[in-house]
Amino acid sequence: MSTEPVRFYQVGSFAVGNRLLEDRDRTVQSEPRRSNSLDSGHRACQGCGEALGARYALDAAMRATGGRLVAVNATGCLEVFSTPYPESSWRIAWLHSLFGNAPAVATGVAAALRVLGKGDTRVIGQAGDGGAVDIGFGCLSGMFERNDDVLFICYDNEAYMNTGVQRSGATPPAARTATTEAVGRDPGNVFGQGKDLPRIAMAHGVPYVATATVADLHDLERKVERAMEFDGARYLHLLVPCPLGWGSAPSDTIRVARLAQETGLFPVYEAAFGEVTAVSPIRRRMPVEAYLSLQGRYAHLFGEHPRPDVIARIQAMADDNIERYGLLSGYDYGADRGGDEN
Amino acid sequence: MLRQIEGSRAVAETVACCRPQVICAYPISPQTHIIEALSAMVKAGDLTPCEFINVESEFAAMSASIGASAAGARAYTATASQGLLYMIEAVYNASGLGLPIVMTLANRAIGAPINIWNDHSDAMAVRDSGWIQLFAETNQEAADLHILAFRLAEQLSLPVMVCMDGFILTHAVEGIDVAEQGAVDAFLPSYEPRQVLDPDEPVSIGAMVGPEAFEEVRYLAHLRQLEALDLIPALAAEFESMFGRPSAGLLSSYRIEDAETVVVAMGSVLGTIKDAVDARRDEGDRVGVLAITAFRPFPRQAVRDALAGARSIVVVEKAFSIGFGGVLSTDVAMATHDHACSLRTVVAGLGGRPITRRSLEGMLDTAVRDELDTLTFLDLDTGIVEREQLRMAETRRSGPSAEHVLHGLQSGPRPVDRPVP
Amino acid sequence: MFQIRIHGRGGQGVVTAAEVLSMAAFAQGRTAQAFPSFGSERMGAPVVSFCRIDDHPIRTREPVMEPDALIIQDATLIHQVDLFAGLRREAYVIINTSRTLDQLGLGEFSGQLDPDRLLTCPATEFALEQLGRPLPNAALIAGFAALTGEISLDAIDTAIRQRFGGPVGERNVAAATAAYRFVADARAESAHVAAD
Amino acid sequence: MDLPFAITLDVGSSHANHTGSWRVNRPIYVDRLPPCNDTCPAGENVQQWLYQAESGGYERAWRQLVEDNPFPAVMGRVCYHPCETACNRAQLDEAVGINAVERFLGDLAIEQGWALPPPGPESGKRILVVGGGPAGLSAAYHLRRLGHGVRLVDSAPALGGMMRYGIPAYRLPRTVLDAEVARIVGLGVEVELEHTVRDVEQERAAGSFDAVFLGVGAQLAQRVDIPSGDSSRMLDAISFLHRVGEGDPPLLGRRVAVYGGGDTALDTARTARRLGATEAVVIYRRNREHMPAHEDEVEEALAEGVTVRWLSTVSRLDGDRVVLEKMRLDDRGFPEGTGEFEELGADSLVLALGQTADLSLLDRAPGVDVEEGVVRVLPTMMTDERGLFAGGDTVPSPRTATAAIGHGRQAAAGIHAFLAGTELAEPERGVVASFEHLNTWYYADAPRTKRPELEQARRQTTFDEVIGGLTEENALFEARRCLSCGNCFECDNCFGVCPDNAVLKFGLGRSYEIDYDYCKGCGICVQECPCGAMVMIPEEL
Repeated sequence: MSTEPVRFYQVGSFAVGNRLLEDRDRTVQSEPRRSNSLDSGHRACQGCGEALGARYALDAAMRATGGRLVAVNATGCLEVFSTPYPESSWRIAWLHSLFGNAPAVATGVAAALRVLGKGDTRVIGQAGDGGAVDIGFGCLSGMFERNDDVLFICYDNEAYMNTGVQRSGATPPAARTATTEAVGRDPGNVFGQGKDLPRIAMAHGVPYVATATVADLHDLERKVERAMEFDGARYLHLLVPCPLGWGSAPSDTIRVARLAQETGLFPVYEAAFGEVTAVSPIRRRMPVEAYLSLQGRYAHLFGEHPRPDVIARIQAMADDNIERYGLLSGYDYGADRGGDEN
Repeated sequence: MLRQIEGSRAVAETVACCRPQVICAYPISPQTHIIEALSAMVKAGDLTPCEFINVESEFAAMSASIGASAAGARAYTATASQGLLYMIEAVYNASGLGLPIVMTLANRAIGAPINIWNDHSDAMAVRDSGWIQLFAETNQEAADLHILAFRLAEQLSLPVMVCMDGFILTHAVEGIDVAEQGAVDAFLPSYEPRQVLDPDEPVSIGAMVGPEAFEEVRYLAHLRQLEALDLIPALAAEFESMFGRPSAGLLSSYRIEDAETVVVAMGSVLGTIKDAVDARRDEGDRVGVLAITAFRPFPRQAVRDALAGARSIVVVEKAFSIGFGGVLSTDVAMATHDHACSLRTVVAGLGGRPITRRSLEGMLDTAVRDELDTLTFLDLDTGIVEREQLRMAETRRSGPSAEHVLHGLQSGPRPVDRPVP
Repeated sequence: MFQIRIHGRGGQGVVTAAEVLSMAAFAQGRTAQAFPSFGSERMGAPVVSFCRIDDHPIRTREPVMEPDALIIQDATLIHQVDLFAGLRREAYVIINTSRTLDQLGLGEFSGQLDPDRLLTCPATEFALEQLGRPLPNAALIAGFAALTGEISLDAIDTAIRQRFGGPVGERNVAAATAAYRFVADARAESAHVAAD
Repeated sequence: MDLPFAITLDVGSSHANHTGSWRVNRPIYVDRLPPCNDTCPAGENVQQWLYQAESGGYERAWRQLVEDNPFPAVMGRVCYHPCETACNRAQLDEAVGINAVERFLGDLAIEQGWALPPPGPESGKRILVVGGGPAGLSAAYHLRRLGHGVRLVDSAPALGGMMRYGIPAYRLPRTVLDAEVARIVGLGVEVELEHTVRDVEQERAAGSFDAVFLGVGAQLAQRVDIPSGDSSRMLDAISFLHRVGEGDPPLLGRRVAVYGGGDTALDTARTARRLGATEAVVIYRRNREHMPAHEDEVEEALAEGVTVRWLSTVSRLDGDRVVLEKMRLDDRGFPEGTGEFEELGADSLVLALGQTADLSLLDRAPGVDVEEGVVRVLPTMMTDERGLFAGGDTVPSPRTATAAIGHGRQAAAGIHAFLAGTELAEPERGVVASFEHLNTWYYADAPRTKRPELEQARRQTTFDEVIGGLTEENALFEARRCLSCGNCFECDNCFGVCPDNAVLKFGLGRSYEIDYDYCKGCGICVQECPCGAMVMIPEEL
């Protein structure tokens, strides 16, 4: 056999599993005995990207830590649909305190584990975009600044979904939410606002920052594993489409996430100590219409009074990202397997 | 061994003897001396194993304490005033989750107008948070109560707040007997969490509870706190036998037997009150004092019994509920509702206003003569108040009262205990 | 009970002075209580601190309204702050200055007090000599001890050593001793004058 | 732990909550017909043998292949691979090089000496197979596997038919052909060469055969009447190639003109070049887009210096000059004369105008329905006469070796059913998996591996093989480019992408099941299935 059969393995090289790969090169999700950190029976909507992203990330972290994992959760959809009394969908040690304090709680957990000599147990903090970008921002910044030994994951669905889709600091321009309705002269959310939290995290100089989507599992798992190789504060910004809030078909959750990346609207990259070290190139570039038109929250850009001007501005944003991060640089097939390139 | 040291120092050393494993704090006057001392001990390696986390806010301080406690560590923090209000959401959360965190509250007023001096408004603001609240009369009590607080908290799996008057106690240097490590170790076993975040035995802590169970959850928390009414006296007795000096319990009384008029109060003002009471006693007035240590849970029965003989009750409070009156008074009234006695509220010492023995004696004199108003504000400068009321009546845009009050002070008599701003 | 009020400016060690004074009393087997005029002291702002000394437990927490002794660390405060409020005729007053009462404009005011109990003491000079820094409090409380006889010089030295320790402590002790001598001599002299 | 009431919960307790009740549509697994399988004239299960090859199981792949076609090495060279034309991958980057992988497997089998599956238990029946071309040999192979005795007769001195006498050696080396033919004969086929069957009825009776298969091919060249002074300068492509095949090439001279537009015309021209002709000109009456020859052949011929006179017909041969009439196409694409003429110098003119079958052997079998020179057959390949079957160029067909092989296989099945007195069930075709069924993002981009080609100079002068084979690594690469259209290849996507962990995985080869207790019917699994092997169907509510 050739020395690099996997490099040549075309079918399914981006799929979850791959019958010809060594176990160690397969995704955690292809493993029948994966931890299912977030298990069946949860009350997330059909096609929930956050439920999917949480299991992806936590299962990968469970493998990376050999199961020595504790998770802290901010208030939000993930918390509400996973632990309504009397049922919990978690299979890992899990703590929910408040909406805005998950990073600080995680800090406390990490400190306690160190003092108690349980340093081998790692801590993950998780929140939605509201809990990370907005109300939890102060605590998160403090956690970064102190370089506390926590991997903090923001499941970004770009609005306050738990309370009924109100605008957050991560809501993109022109998007319709319950507090940025598709009415008036400039329907939807305004341009030029919102926070680029990954860049802000990088500005703290923390050891590791990465963005990812639920559409590229290999990339996501590799980043979680990578994050677990560092001590100190780490940040993973994970795009998780919300069928309810985005007005997309439940079956399109991954498709929409993929388009967010392939249009350039959501740049996927990783950074160490404040510097971008790698980007995940766009494999098949798509115009932003392909992404926007799948989502009811952008319907007002297409309907009977279409807004090509607004779409053009959004396309310009995508083009800027592509330019800024060099998202059209060629794809390295050697990276298909993930992990070993680092 | 008795030493002449600052109250904050004594508290810090005592807390250190309790071997906290995680300390999270954010600086705010007048709590700073306590956490400065503790951070120094941790940094010097005198307090180990322990992590001192310099958090970015009080909200984070309590939140990190929650995380630490849930992960099985003994957690401590300290704050005051605005700081307590800033962490209030987490304060409720800590008790809701049943985490035995101990917090020192260096009592201080709440703005606006911003005021760094002592009163009890901050403690009252979290009265219903589900925390056990203990008020110290002296620095000796303040220090000793922390030992009892950790034991109490961990036995009940409830958070405990030790309240000590800001500056008046925290910054006062006096003779204090700081407990020995050995004795504290003997009194306070290592922390056995009721529930803990453990990968080997995973649980989901902090579920969402709906109408079908929330009331029960709250009622159970109430029962749990009421257990403290039996536990505190027991622990106090154990403390006395072990440390050879009394510890504050639920409450204590002074010259109360045969007293017709009883002054009820909490915290450091009790000392001055006792002096005033002695003076009145010398004049033949039958007055006494009831000192409340446990404000939450409120020792309703004990208060009722202690006041059984009183004809007139005067509650001296360093806080009040705007639009109504006394806060502690309400609880005392509930406890004594079936007594044939009068109850009056004296609001005193707001925002650090000195409570002088002279004023207290005058107040007692009126009380004994049954001429005290139901709600009295001690040493209120009525002149300023009337001037300000007039001014506001004249002009719609009257501006902030506080500045005018200060302005009035320049021209009016100047209390010497305050440096000119 | 003997009550002392100390006036000075932030940064001059007003609070420390009260503390050391209380420690000295404690060292002498008495009960004492020291506390500052609680506030956000800033450099240069007028500051007040208090000290009570007694042979019984001290319960009161009120500020010292009618001091038995007044320690003024900074003479420039005299015309700024109502230093002498609540002062009784028989109270002690010691002022840190190298100037005379008249030069301070206290000439006629001094008439209201017992001349044997009113004294100026160049504590800052002693401090500069011994410490090289204008920190008069150790010297001044030693002067106070000499003036009032409430506390022994030994007790003061012990407290100073406790509070500061090391060479700094020793230099403060030296300054204190110098001031103590100065006051003691001054009193002996005035006693002598009185005798004539 | 003594857990506080309600605030703290046991892990995994949500299993009590069967969210499957939310579902209005349910995902199910399906199999679709891959376009390669759908279009293979030889009826190969292409996707299946590629699947075997992907894991390096070349012998398994080869065995899968010869289930249907005993000529992998030959087909891997001469098949015009409609499978690749249909391949969905062509819409992604380039079609999978199925033909190249087939040849790789075929050559490897010869090299390794892998044996065909042994004959089945002897049935005692005997079948006469007339014609040793691809159809006959394929029929013989499948009949032997079914346990029937086979007598194979051919008028030529060697087996192979058009594979030997029509296809030039530079496209199909004789060693390869011999090897694969020998393997079939090795299954116990009685062979009689240089025996021409004149009367099939008589032969069948004489040998008391239970059935007959006719695969005599189309050996007769179509003639047109071209006026010429000296007819010795004119010959037909079939006999020309036949003689080359026998190693006795006729002399054509320096300048050779070839008349016709099919593959044979191009083979002739290319062969002429190899025989030393400096000019080989193909004369064709229409234009390139109407040329029946396969594109690859045209490409290669032009690359070898063969030239084409488009829109021209030969009106007469005049000494060493061929007189051409220029043509034009009418709106239906048919050529019509322009009345303009031109001349072309040529030492010889080869006519490649198509072939017909010599069916004289059927003269005394009147039941057989012959139309336009071919025999009409049923789907079972049986003629109107019971027990008489036919295939290959003898029946209506694309006239390719691959189609002939398919006929042989089909006929063997038909004969088997006939002998058993049963009806041959028409195999049902599934829904073809189209490109729209696929989610191609999951397939890494990878352009096809070109087979190495001999450099021009050598090619023109020798009969060495033009197209080289794949290296093992490239073959593996090609195999792995297969998208597995319409059939699960166990990529675990459905198992991985379910937000509710409602897909159960049982391990390699044991596939998956939906756990309908928890499946909320979101449909992500269907949307993200790379190969279109899942669909959503409504729940009965």
